[in-house]
Amino acid sequence: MPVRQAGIYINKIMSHQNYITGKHKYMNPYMAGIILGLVLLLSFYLTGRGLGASGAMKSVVVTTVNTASHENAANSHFYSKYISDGKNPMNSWLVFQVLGVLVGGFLSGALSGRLKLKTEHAPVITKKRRILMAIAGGALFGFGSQFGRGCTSGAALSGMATLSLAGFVTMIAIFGTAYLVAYFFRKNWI
Amino acid sequence: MKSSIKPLAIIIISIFGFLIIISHYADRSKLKLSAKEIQLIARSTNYTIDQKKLNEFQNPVLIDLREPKFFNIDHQEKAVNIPLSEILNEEYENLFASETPKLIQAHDQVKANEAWMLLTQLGYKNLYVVEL
Amino acid sequence: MKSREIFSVIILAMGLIAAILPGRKNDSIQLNERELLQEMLLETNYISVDELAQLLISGDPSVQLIDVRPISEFKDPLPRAINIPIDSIFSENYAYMFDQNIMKNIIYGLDDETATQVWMITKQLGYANNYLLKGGLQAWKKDILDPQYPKQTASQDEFDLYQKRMAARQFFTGAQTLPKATFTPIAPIQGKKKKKVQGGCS
Amino acid sequence: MGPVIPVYEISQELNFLIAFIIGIGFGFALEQAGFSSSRKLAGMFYGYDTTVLKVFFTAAIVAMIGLVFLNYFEMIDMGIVYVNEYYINSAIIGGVIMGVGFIVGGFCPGTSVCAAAIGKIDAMAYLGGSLIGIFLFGETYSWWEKVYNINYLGGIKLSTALGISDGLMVFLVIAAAVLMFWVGEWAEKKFKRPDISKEL
Repeated sequence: MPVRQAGIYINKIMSHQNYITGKHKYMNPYMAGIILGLVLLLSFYLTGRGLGASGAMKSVVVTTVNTASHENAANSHFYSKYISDGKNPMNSWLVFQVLGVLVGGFLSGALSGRLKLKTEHAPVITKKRRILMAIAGGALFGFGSQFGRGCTSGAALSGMATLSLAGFVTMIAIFGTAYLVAYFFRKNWI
Repeated sequence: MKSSIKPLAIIIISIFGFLIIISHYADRSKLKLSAKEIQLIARSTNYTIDQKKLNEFQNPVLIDLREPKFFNIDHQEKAVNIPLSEILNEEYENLFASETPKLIQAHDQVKANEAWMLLTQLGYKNLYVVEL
Repeated sequence: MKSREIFSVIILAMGLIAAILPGRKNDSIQLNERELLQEMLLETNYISVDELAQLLISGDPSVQLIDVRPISEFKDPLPRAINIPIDSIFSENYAYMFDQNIMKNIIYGLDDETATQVWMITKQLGYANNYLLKGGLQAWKKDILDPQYPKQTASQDEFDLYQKRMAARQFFTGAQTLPKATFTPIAPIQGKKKKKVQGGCS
Repeated sequence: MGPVIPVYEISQELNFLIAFIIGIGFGFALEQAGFSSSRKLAGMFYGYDTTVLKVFFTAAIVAMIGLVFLNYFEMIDMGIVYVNEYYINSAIIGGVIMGVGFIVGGFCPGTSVCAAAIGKIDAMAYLGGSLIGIFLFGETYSWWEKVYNINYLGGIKLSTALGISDGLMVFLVIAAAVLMFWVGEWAEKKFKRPDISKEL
């Protein structure tokens, strides 16, 4: 398979090469947290809003639905909010911000030698199972993020920074539930 | 990894510090009262006084806000000329901050009332507007 | 000490400072005192009764007259004026009327005092499109509805002005003889709040 | 006075450029922290790796303190800053669903974008999955519309709800976070999994 060969080739040139230190250790979490906090603060200072991610994915979905069937989208109470008066949902702040996340993540990965095509999973489960679980988890999270008006970055992190009640509630709901059900999914991870 | 993080952190912090310093000096407002507070004060005080009642004040300072050319043609006795465009100048700060009653007069009522609002928001007391 | 302990002490100290700092009231004042003074000196922020008469006769639809007298004193308003008493300018129902960029608000009261207060407040909050009618309703009644014939010694300009005022008087008093029931203040248009930030993941 | 863009009415294009640059910073910080690895993220729920807790709370605290100080020095108008709107039911239900999604999928949307950028195939699958999830929500929106919109409390702050000042609230959150950091480091020792930590 050519895709597979390309993947192996990319892995060969990119992996185990840190252009700075030669190691691929992660940053000290507190230091990374401070940087993330400063980025968040800068975002508040410049734009008056926090960071987000799921909003950009919603823009992608709305655009797709709108292209496939404009009538359907315009009639739906959910989609019509984002396409009223000829607005382009892709022309939103979060879409550009998420494009930046892609670039930033890639830069960081390249600098620390972590660019590698791989699937991460516990040794007891298969790759296929992991991918299926990822899709299922993504679908649940995507659904939940629309229900809760934001994901961990948009609602919990940015919300907590502005001390908003919604932010704290969402954060507790996400992490609390995850702790409660963690036991049933332990095979996936450990 | 540490070596690359330090410069990064320094860059981020200095950019942020720069922004903060810029905005800090750019528009620091000296207005002491919020919009709601000034609304309350303006509603509750009766600061407009009649020409005839000027004598009731002890040692008042009469402040004329007109431009000097009008002031020079004709002005009331003992009036001080502070053109409206110069009321924020430092040289008048002591005058406004003093306890003596200050009576404001201008070409029209609008300007006198506005000057009263502005000076009150800067925290000055004992200001009155003379009715023409 | 371990790095976590140092870090904990630092953030706790910062938090303590934050807790001790007196909270600043959010008054949203946008202009500082010098900018406010600039606005006060700008003649285009004011409108005379003669200019207002012109505007109303030309039927400019973007003009919104706002009467700031208390409700109890609200009678015989200017044509199409709506009443927003000064005591309720911050209430939910009215605040957005001042902070919008569609209509040209002309603020007036019986005399200059109240209208000036409202105008100054809207200016320092950074709202655009608010103008002040000089002289208020008193000047309107005196100059437009009951113009004085100029003295014989007056200049040509004053006679022209008188002509114009008489024409305006015809226009407005003629309109006022219509039955009172036809007078309905126009419904407030929901202005776009330009400064509200969208956020979260929406 | 900040926030700069809404106050000075900066053009759309520059706004998007700033969004892009902030996004780069966001992605860089996430990746450096190790949020691009699902097993590292999931580690938080089994105690062997509490990076998520540390990064998440440190970031929130830094931004919180920063906002309090900016507000104090009159550099930011907190009246303009967006405070998330609180719909009691939708926040809790959405949070619970997201919690399950988190432990099943091992990512959250932001981290999955970041992980996909460095070539994690599971993150790409997760991204596809979340698009499906959002599509499903959009298609079934009429079923949830009522629950989605009831019990609206507006953009309310926790400090307002408790009746204390913002500064004191920040201090309490920091105290709680310091306690959690301590628990986190303790858990990392107790539930040590050198085999996993070495792999990451």
